[in-house]
Amino acid sequence: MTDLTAYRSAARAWIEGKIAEFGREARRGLTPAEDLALGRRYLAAKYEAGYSGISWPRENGGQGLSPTEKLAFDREEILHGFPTEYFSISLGMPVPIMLRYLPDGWKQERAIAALRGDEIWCQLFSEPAAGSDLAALRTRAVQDPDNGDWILNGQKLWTSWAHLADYGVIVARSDPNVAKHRGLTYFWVDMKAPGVTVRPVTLAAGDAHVNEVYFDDVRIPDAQRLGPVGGGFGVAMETLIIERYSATDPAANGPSIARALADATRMTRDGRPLIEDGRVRERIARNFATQAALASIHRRALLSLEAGTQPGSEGAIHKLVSVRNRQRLSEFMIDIEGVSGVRWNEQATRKDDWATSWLTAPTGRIAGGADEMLLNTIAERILGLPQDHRPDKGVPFNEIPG
Amino acid sequence: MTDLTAYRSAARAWIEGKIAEFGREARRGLTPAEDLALGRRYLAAKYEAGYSGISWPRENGGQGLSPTEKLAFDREEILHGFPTEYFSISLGMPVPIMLRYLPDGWKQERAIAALRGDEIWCQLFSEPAAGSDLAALRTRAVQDPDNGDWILNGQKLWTSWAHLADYGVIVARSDPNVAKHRGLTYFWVDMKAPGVTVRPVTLAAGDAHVNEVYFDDVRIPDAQRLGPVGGGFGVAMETLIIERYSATDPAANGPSIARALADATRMTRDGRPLIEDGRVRERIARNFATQAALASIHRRALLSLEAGTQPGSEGAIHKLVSVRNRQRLSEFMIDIEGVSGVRWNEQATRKDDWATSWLTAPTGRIAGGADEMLLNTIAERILGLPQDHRPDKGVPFNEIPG
Amino acid sequence: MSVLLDEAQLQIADEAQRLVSAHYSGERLKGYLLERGAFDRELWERFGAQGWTAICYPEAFGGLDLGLLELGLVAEACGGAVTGVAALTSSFAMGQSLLYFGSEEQKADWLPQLAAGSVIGVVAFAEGQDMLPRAPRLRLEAGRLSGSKPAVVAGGIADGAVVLALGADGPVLALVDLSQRGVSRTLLDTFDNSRCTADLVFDDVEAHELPGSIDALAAARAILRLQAVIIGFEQVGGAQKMLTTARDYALTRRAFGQPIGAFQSVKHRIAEDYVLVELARANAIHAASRSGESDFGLYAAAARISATEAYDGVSRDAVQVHGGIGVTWEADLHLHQRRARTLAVEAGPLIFWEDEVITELQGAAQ
Amino acid sequence: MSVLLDEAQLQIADEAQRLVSAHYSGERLKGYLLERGAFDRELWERFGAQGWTAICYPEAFGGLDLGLLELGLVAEACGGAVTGVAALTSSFAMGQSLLYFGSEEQKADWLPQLAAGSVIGVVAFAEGQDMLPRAPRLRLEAGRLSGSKPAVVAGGIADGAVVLALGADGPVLALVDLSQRGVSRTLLDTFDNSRCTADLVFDDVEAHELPGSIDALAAARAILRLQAVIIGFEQVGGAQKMLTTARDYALTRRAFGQPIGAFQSVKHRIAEDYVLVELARANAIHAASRSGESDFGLYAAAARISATEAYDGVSRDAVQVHGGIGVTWEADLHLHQRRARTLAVEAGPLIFWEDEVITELQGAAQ
Repeated sequence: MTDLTAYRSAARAWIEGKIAEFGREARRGLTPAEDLALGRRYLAAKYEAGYSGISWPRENGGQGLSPTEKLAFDREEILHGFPTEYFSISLGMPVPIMLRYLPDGWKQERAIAALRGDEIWCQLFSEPAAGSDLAALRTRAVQDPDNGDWILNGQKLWTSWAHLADYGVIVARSDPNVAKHRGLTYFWVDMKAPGVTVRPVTLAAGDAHVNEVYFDDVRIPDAQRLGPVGGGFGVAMETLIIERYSATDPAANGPSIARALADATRMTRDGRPLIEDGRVRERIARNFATQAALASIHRRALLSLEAGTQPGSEGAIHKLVSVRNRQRLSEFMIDIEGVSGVRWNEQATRKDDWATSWLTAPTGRIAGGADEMLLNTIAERILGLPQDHRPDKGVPFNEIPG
Repeated sequence: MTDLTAYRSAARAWIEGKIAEFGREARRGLTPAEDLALGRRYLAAKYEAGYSGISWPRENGGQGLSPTEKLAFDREEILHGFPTEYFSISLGMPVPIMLRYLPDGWKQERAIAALRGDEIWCQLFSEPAAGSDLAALRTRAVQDPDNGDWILNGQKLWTSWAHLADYGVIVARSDPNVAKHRGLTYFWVDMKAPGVTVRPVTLAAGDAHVNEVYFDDVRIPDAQRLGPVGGGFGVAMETLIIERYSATDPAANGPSIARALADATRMTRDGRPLIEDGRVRERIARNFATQAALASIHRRALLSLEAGTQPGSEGAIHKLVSVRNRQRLSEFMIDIEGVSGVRWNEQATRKDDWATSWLTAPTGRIAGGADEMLLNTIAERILGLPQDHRPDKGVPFNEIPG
Repeated sequence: MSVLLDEAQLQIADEAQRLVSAHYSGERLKGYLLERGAFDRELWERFGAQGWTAICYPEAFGGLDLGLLELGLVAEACGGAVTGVAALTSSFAMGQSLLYFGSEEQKADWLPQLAAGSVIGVVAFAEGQDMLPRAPRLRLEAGRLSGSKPAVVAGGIADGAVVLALGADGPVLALVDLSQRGVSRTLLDTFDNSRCTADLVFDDVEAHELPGSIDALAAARAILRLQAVIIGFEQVGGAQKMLTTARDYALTRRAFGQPIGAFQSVKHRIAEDYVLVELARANAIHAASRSGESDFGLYAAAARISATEAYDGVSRDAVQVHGGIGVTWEADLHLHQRRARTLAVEAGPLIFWEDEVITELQGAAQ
Repeated sequence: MSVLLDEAQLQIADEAQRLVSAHYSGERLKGYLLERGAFDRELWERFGAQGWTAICYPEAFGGLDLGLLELGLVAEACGGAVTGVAALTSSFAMGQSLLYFGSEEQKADWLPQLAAGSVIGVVAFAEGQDMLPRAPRLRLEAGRLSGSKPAVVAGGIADGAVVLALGADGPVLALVDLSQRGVSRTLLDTFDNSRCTADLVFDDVEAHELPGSIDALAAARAILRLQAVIIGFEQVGGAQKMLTTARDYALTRRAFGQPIGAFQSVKHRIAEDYVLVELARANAIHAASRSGESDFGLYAAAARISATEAYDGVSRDAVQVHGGIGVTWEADLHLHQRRARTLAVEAGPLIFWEDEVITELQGAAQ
């Protein structure tokens, strides 16, 4: 523990030294390109300081420490709004999975470039007809019998930062004649290769960091395959659980309880602060209680990690509860503001602003595991309740009615 | 409309004349036997006055009027807490269904006896393993090849007022070799017949008006069959929708909004009436809004009936919403009373008392259509959403795993 | 519902649905979202041509002399199509203020134009979090108005306003011509810019009390109730549309080998939404039928509560049922999400109307 | 949770679960429901023999000198088995009052007996809807107590009490021996008679101020927080038991050819309940770990809110999952339903603890 405490202090000191250059205030008003460039500079600085890839092996450019140190760093870093979002998926899943499957040499070059922010990887899983039901994906990978190359055709959707990405990992259907989750194969692809087209998808609040990605006869050598032919579903599942645990915000990246309290204290009705109204008190108090519980659950998970135990359902609980609560509290805070509650500043972040938080919350309840899927996860994996009826189970993919 | 108004005024005048003898106050402190006797006297008086079987044909002892007049009467009658509960199922479903299927003569005698409160019919549908899934029932009806008699064996459950009943209608499995809903047959039975045993089931709040009913080799002639052999499921469904529309209480027989308002005005915290607390205001106001809507929906249904249209989903909406809200509001009213909220008077009715209302509300959310079944009804019948997956569909009953 | 619609009413509803749907385009509305101060003027002109702006005025002023229910049915159609026309309800509120509390001259000056739809009106009562401030900061002194009103719906495009201000002897309702010098408007960036919401600032501007509004707070409350019922219908229309959209999507979108509507998490959510819509519709129609009665305030408040619960709830759920596609700019669901929240606050938030219910119930209990 | 349980704590939890389960019988508890004034004295005596009544006292008074968490784990086991023992938390509250605020003599007189479980104690602060009345109607004048306290849990069986009364200079905490003449108790009919809840009436009875409780309201609040955390654990235990019961039933009960747990309406309901229990457990343990810290009041209140939401919610849902069988007297679910509501109000309803959270947050923000 003393070591960890020392590590945390040193990390905090370093991080605090970077706030002026990279923090929330420094980013205000930047263009997207400027902000990305700032992010790349921050990652380079972080790499130089030895805070990148904290829990990765040293041979892959990491620091060879444990997830505990990584989390200690992340929990400090998350407070300041540094421009890390462009790299979080890249370093969280695609790069670690390719490090597991690819031969030495080239992969380490890529890993270091990714850690320094010079390169970005994306993850090409979801499709228009395959969201929660990932194994229903339709992108085809057909092998050329002459040279073993694979030809990719199809469309991916919701690919975060694909427009900035240099590489991606992708899962595609290599055999439509077997049950849906058995006919998939996993590859990495060069996002600049001929036949790859990236189109941004604008979301409801006007933000555009997710994309459609089209593959038109994109040819890749068999050496870009990760795992066995037909084993893609397993590698995809492995990818999704690589980052089993990361720093969390009980407010789900929405405004804090302290902010709600301050706003309700400032606003008045008939001369009295709104915080005196029982309805307001109830929402704030109950949200505080829930957030306190999520924070405690998170701390327990960290202690479990330190004690060498794998965390369990904490991630599912956190996402389910925190985002839903953020949505409802944000809606309520807009409501009590009254007629001016409709104001909206497109530059504001969901952390700063109730309207932005509310408008973007639906995405949070869907992306990365919809509420319904999280409930299924809890019900099935933890409570042992039966799986849903799935009529397509065991049916060859090409016999499932569209 | 003038006719109906006149009818309503006459009914109201008659009803108000009966309050002293039969109303809520008159019943207070009576033993169960005394209360039942009072109920029988009330029904006799009602019959004499021409207010029984208002919408039944005259040849069956009724008044030959429309459902509109019946509802007009019921809406006045429901206000005063008359002892009618013993007869409501009897006259609502079993007697009307037997009137449809049995030959003239005996059935009219029974109908008049039931209308006068001299006889009571019960409805033997649910079983331990057949609640929401009625067609899963296991009570056997085996036909004697010699004389066509049927021998009943099995157990029914949740049979209201079976301990008071003279007759009952029952659905039983006559053929276990076909799909579950095709192997059922419908009969009427004499509840005093040898082999019929009635045992009261006490509910959570201590009340005991429902029963288990055991059938041990109960022999009944084929003449007691209603509908074709194997057609019992259809007759059961027909029974359940006979009383498509009846008088309703938006408070679901719990305490009224006026009562909540009065209680919250009387109680104080730190010297201020609880009604000044926003949390209390929210609950009362939103419950008022919901109850007002249910009342409006009910009035529309009545107008539709008058206009000759069949009502639609109103019953499902009413039951789903009103009981659930009653449960939550009662829980809340107990809560805000603070430490004395735990008081409970076993004599109080759910209409009088928040604790009794709360303690009995779970029954309301299950009996006569559980919340989940009501949601299915709305989703499937009104919105056209798919039926749930039912693995036993079309499977012979005796091949369905227990 | 307490009333069954008659033939004429059904016809109004049908026509409104038809015209508004024909005119609907998500792309068009998204344009209004992106541009402050723009609204669907073409549709607004059609409203005038159809006579819908004239529904609730006496014939003497060019009105059709129909009731809240008829206007509500039009508003319901508008709600279903998230039209870019905030003026229907804002003009109505100004017109009713004049009709009930204005002088004959004020009526003659404004009502025919409001009824024709040739001018746009607004009411501006709220300040801060107070829907009906007892001591407005906006001042009326010797016929001159000074101060401001925040976030006035249609304030960016209106020709006239009825405002709640503090006069010499307490609150007053005053009529003000917005084309005067000294009136300035700041269009706000809102999450539904098609409402043309603006802060109005008055710098020593001519304004005239409404002589019938002796108790100005009571008068403003009466107008707000009328407006809330019409907006309640608009909310019901939006909620119904989101319900239908979610239902249709649940029938066609497949996952794990079946329509997602076969999963009870989706199926029961939509069924609950159906219930919300039916409750809200029942209360809206009942409230409309109680106009002029002593319990109108109570039922207007109830209608408003149910309508807000329905539109917020159903649009929230509809997005969730749609999954990823539901949160894209391209899909039109966020238009309803935005509109639901906009309508929820612009005619007074839930806590305001809850308090109204309690006050009315307390009054009735005495 | 903020702390992982250590070996000794896990052992206490295991033992408590074992002893309490071995002792559990729904029939037995139903007897207490039907009879006012009866409680599970045999189990209570075992608590004493096991040393559980001694957990939170210093060794000098025969205590084990352990913390809130250890007592909480025992209370959690009690909650799971809906034991007929209200004295665990009521005696604890009286004992802590004396420990923190009593004179040496008061401690010496009562703490060894409370720690041994040979006497039963209660606290009586609430009046009407006020958990901590600023001006109690119960009066202490010249060492004599007059007035009453309503609905005191374990009041029907207690030997001593610490009460909140109005003294000459404001509220005071006072110790009173309930075996005196002039103390009368009226056992109440409640929906959970095993709590032995009674109105206490004092007719000129000897009582002594707790000298350490200069600010009696603050002192009473501190005690109530400690008690609320322990009752919070009891609620968590009950909620966990209802969750497990519902899960088990959903796996075995079949309808429409499959276990009802395969229907998402049931499956997701139980998953939501699991979340409620996990949140409540995390907050209970965290609160216990903050005892003595400046933010204890905040986390005690949060723990209490989550615990009440969990136990009420899960027991409500568990009955619904069981269907008809769940609402019978014979099934034990209504025991939890009753206990959930009883625990919810006896240590202060949600609105009280919500207000506590706000007050503490406001204090922390300054």
